[in-house]
Amino acid sequence: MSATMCPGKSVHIIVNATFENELIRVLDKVGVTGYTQLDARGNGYSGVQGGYSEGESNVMFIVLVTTEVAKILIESLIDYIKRGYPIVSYACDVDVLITNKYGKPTI
Amino acid sequence: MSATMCPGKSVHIIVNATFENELIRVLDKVGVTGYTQLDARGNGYSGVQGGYSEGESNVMFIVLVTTEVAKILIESLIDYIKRGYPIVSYACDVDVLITNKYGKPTI
Amino acid sequence: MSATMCPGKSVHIIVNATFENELIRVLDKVGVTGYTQLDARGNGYSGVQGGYSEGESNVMFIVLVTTEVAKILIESLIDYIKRGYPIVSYACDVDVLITNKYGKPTI
Amino acid sequence: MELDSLLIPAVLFFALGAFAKFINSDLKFPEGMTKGIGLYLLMAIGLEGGLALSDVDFGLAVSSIIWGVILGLLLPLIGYALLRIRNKINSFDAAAIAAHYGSVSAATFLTAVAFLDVSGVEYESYPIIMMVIMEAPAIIVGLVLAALARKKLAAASGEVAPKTEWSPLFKEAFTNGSVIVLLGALVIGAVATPDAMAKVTPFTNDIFMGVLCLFLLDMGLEAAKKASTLKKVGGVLVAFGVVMPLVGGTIGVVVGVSFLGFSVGGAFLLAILCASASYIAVPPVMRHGVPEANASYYLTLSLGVTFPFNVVIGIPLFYQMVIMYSAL
Amino acid sequence: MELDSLLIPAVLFFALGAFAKFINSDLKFPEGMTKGIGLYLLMAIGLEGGLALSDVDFGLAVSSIIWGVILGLLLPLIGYALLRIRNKINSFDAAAIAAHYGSVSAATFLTAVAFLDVSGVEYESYPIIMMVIMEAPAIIVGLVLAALARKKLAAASGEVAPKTEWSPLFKEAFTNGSVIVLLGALVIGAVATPDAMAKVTPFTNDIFMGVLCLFLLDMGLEAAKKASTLKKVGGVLVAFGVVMPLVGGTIGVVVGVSFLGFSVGGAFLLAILCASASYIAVPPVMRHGVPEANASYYLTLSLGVTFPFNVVIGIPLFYQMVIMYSAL
Amino acid sequence: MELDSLLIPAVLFFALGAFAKFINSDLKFPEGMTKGIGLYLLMAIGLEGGLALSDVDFGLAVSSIIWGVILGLLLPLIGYALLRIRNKINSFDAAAIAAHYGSVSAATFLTAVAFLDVSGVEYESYPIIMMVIMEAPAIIVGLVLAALARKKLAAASGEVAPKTEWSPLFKEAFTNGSVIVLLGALVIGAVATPDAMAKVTPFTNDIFMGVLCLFLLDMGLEAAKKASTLKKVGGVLVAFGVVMPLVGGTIGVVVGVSFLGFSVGGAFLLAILCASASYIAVPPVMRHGVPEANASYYLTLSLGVTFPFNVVIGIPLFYQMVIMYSAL
Ligand SMILES: Nc1ncnc2c1ncn2[C@@H]1O[C@H](COP(=O)(O)O)[C@@H](O)[C@H]1O
Ligand SMILES: Nc1ncnc2c1ncn2[C@@H]1O[C@H](COP(=O)(O)O)[C@@H](O)[C@H]1O
Ligand SMILES: Nc1ncnc2c1ncn2[C@@H]1O[C@H](COP(=O)(O)O)[C@@H](O)[C@H]1O
Ligand code: NA
Ligand code: NA
Ligand code: NA
Repeated sequence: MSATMCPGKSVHIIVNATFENELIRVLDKVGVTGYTQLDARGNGYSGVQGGYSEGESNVMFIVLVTTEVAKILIESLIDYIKRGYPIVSYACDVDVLITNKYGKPTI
Repeated sequence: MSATMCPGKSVHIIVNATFENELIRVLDKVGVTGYTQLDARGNGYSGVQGGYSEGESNVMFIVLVTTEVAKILIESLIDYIKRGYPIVSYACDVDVLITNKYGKPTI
Repeated sequence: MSATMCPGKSVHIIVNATFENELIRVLDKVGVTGYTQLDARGNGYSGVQGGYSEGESNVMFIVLVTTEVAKILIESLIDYIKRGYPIVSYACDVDVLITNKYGKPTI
Repeated sequence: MELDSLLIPAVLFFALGAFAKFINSDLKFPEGMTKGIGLYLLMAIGLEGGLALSDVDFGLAVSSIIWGVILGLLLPLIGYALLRIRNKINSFDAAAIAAHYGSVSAATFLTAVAFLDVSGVEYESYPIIMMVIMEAPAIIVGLVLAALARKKLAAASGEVAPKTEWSPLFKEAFTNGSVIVLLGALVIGAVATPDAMAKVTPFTNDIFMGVLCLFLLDMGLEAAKKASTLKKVGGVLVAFGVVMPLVGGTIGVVVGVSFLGFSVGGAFLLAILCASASYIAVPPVMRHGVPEANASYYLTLSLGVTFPFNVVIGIPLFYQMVIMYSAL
Repeated sequence: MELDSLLIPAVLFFALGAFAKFINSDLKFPEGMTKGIGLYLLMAIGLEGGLALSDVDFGLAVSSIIWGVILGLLLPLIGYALLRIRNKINSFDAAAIAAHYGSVSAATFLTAVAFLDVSGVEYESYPIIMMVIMEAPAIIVGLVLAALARKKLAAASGEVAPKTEWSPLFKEAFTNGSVIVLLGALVIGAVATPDAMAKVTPFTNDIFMGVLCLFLLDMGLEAAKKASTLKKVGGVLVAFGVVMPLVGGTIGVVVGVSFLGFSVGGAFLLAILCASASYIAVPPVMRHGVPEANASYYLTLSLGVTFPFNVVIGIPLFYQMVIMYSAL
Repeated sequence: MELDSLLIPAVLFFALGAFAKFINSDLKFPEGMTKGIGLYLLMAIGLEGGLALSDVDFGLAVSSIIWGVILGLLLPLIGYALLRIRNKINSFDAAAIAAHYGSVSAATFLTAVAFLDVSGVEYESYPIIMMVIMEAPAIIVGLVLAALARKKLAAASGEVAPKTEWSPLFKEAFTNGSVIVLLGALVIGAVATPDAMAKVTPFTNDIFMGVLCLFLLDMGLEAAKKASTLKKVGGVLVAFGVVMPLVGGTIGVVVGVSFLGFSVGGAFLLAILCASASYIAVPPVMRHGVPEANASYYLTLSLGVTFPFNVVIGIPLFYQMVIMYSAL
């Protein structure tokens, strides 16, 4: 799009709410500039997550990153899954508005 | 992306919260492997859904599916709309992380 | 996809919850046909938005628009940022289901 | 008396909420809070009613239930007829709206109870039973009217009308959450031992009126929000939102005093039930059962017009009406 | 007595919730409401216990704490052994489930307290202290059992077992929110001046029973929802969900009466603690500590089987058991 | 006395919350719960104040209002001056922070009320009126200071300063939700009949102190969370968060005792108002009105530094100060 838009990836990560803090630590390690969190419910191989208690709720993280950082982030997620943790994740090509009031890179 | 990512679709479905269970039945019939639900508000031709009561709240479903299943799912949604129900839906190309702790297909 | 799907953009706008009404006014001015709102938390240059009070919560707007309207919308957002307000935004190519019970354009 | 009735805290908090919205205050209740308070109120009023059931006259209770069904069937038919006069409102909208007015609003009822409590007027517990009963028949009438409209429309266009799946819709009429909590609490209040109930009373009775105030504060906010969209709804419907409670309330007064022989308090509460329109239980059922209708119409009407009308005008009005009619 | 015990409002509201789910009602609590009520209940019971601590016998309090630790270690081992009989349940699931049954359910405990209150039976405050104590040891046993299983598995496949990071897991066992609120309120109840506590009592004591009813209404909904997924869990586990509370409760009766010399009320409460299974505090810890286990198993069992079993059958049963055993 | 004051349950629960965060407990309140409780507290304190208004001296009420305006204008100016010393803090941040300290914190005020209640000290209702009044002037001073800064900045860079749209900002200063609920409840408490108010008292008065404890538990959690990010804020600001309440509180003592002639209780409450900093009402207004300022600064300061400082040190300190100053 216009010059103020910059191509990147939005990486979406769905995880049980009990792992919220742990996932934030994973994101921090990768060094993303920010993330957005949405409280979610859902269904999958672990059964219905109906939102009754924290153990039965999901959180969906949306992380805007450059294509390079996306790769690193996804490697970290695969590591995380291999340690036995269940997450569902997908990535999408997006155009990120890089104009911001801080004059720092949004992604 | 890397070999553990597999191209698919994320189908987003926005529906009034009173139809939540009905939509889940639609998804079950199509046979999706899972879905994620987000509580939402919104505005459209049916007016403002401000979240005050269930009748004025929306739910947004995100369903990760293969391109084939996406087609079937969208046909079901069109059927559903034709029966008089208002939903808003859109689909997006995504790369899904297929590594998971269950060793079963994520999409 | 099929003939009932029409290419468009989903524009995502993340903003502090205290600006919710203001952003709705921005959207109204641009003349979008609708929008979806999700309550969100997050982290970025303004620090952690943990959801404790309205001043520390985010709202994520998802707006389905045609490519032309997307451009106008993003110009408005840039204006808005220039007036000093912090928002994060990104756009994504999507296929929108245009069949709806109102027989009016979804985007 | 009239002015005094507006000075009870519950009504004042309703006014405060409306005022806050009017001056565009950012006052907002956290999501779910009003729903939670609503559950509490239903539970409390149910238990209270159940406790009172022990002193109830069985014959009169049965008559009340029968009259509850009759009113629940009659009122939506009247409403539908009023709405269809001169064909201004389409059949689906009329059916859906009529169902709301045949049903009842617990919040209006509780405000009326608060009014009686503060005025020191006694009342029977039969109206609480009738409140439970009147929900379902009105919903069913609405669904049937919509099905007829669907048939007619299909006939007109030479098509076969889509078959309505009745059973899930009827099920909804009888199993919606409000009815279950109210009826369940009524039964529990009736069967639990008095000793056990005494332990529950501080929660369900003592703090009740204060909680109601908080509830009505948010109702004021929401009603004013809805009222601000009145012009989308149009003059005919707004007029209906005022006329229908007058019609319903008057019928309630007559039935309460003449047919059921209630005291002033009891007949007044019945009038309020007839005058009020549902805004919690019926909307979801109509969304499912009459998707052709415009949901913003019935929500705006019942919450934005009829609820404030009843709280501010209906309550003192019907109270006077019962007193005058009883004296005839 | 037995039937009467089911007629206390708290239990009736639990039944109402289950019934609502059973008939597929749309009754639903707003998100967060039950969690909020749960915090209130923990705070209230903690303060109550703290107040009672002033009259406590120091020696007996220490014995109670020691016995709390012993039971917290012993019960999950028994549970694990039962589950691993004939190798039907894998070690990880068994370890995670066992931890839940060694721990306690505050909701079950409070229903038992309501039962005693309504029946007018006195009880000591030691069981409240034991409730705080019993959480941690059971969690630790569960984590250790899972670590052993991991080692064995690795040995079998010739790999090196992944190292468990113990310290964050142990920390979770001691710092989970429920324990902090309960223990904190206990301490506050003990150290605050009686005058100050008197100001708090209307909130923590008077309205307590009513709030508990509202809480159990939602518990009924959730338990029934869980129970509806029982077939996924399988017969062996369902049987465990009934047998384990019987075993635990019986041990609790014996320890309460013979080893700690509690009154009928106190021994009964201890039996309930031993019979009950955690469904709030332990699940998140097991999610982290034993990710190999299937989370839906332990949630379904503790909330869908054992909680209703204890409320409906366990409470009257263990009460009778204590009376009979005391009379021996 | 001093130590005792920390042993009131409300303060102990605050400490418990801070402790829970300190040991990294997973204790968390459901979203919206604290906001809901906050609405209740404002409503309750407003009604209480309104009830007391009947015994109020009209002249003194007017003086209190005038002094409320004066303090609301004066304190943020002092705050701004302190912050701008040696130019360490930029003008926008200074303006936004100053507005918070000119305004008040209802939670601090209520903790102080709890302190008086438990100590059995009487107090007038004028400070409640002043609490309502002091919000708006401070906000306006903050906005004006920011506009001046904007002008200066534009002049320096040779540009034309962007025009501030005052009217929506001023509107926000007067219509924010907290003020509406507090003021509205005050009026309702004053106009409602005593009989009607008596029905509301169990909710607004009896359970008040217990609810406050629950509220402060979450405040403790949040304050500790904020305090954990102190280093981002820097030493100068942290120092301000301690010095400013000392300055404000001292001014409050003098005004309360000498200029308004309040009793010990009343002067103490005024001191607390002056010492406290808003963390609910002002932040959103400053977000809109001074977007140039860093929002995390003012939230961290008022909730993470000044609130705990006032609860732990300010309350006993200002109480002693009032006693000593009155005795002069
Ligand atoms: N196909 C899918 N589409 C969207 N979300 C999914 C899908 N599968 C799983 N999820 C989400 O990921 C969570 C965990 O998945 P699972 O580990 O398979 O239970 C679920 O609760 C859903 O919220
Ligand atoms: N253009 C749009 N962009 C994003 N969401 C939309 C749009 N139009 C409608 N929606 C969502 O779909 C819901 C139902 O739309 P409608 O049936 O048009 O009222 C709305 O409440 C919004 O949440
Ligand atoms: N890289 C990112 N990815 C996703 N969301 C972000 C990102 N950066 C910022 N955000 C969101 O935008 C909000 C405001 O960002 P900021 O103004 O940088 O604090 C944050 O609270 C996040 O919810
Ligand atoms: Na009616
Ligand atoms: Na146990
Ligand atoms: Na101040």
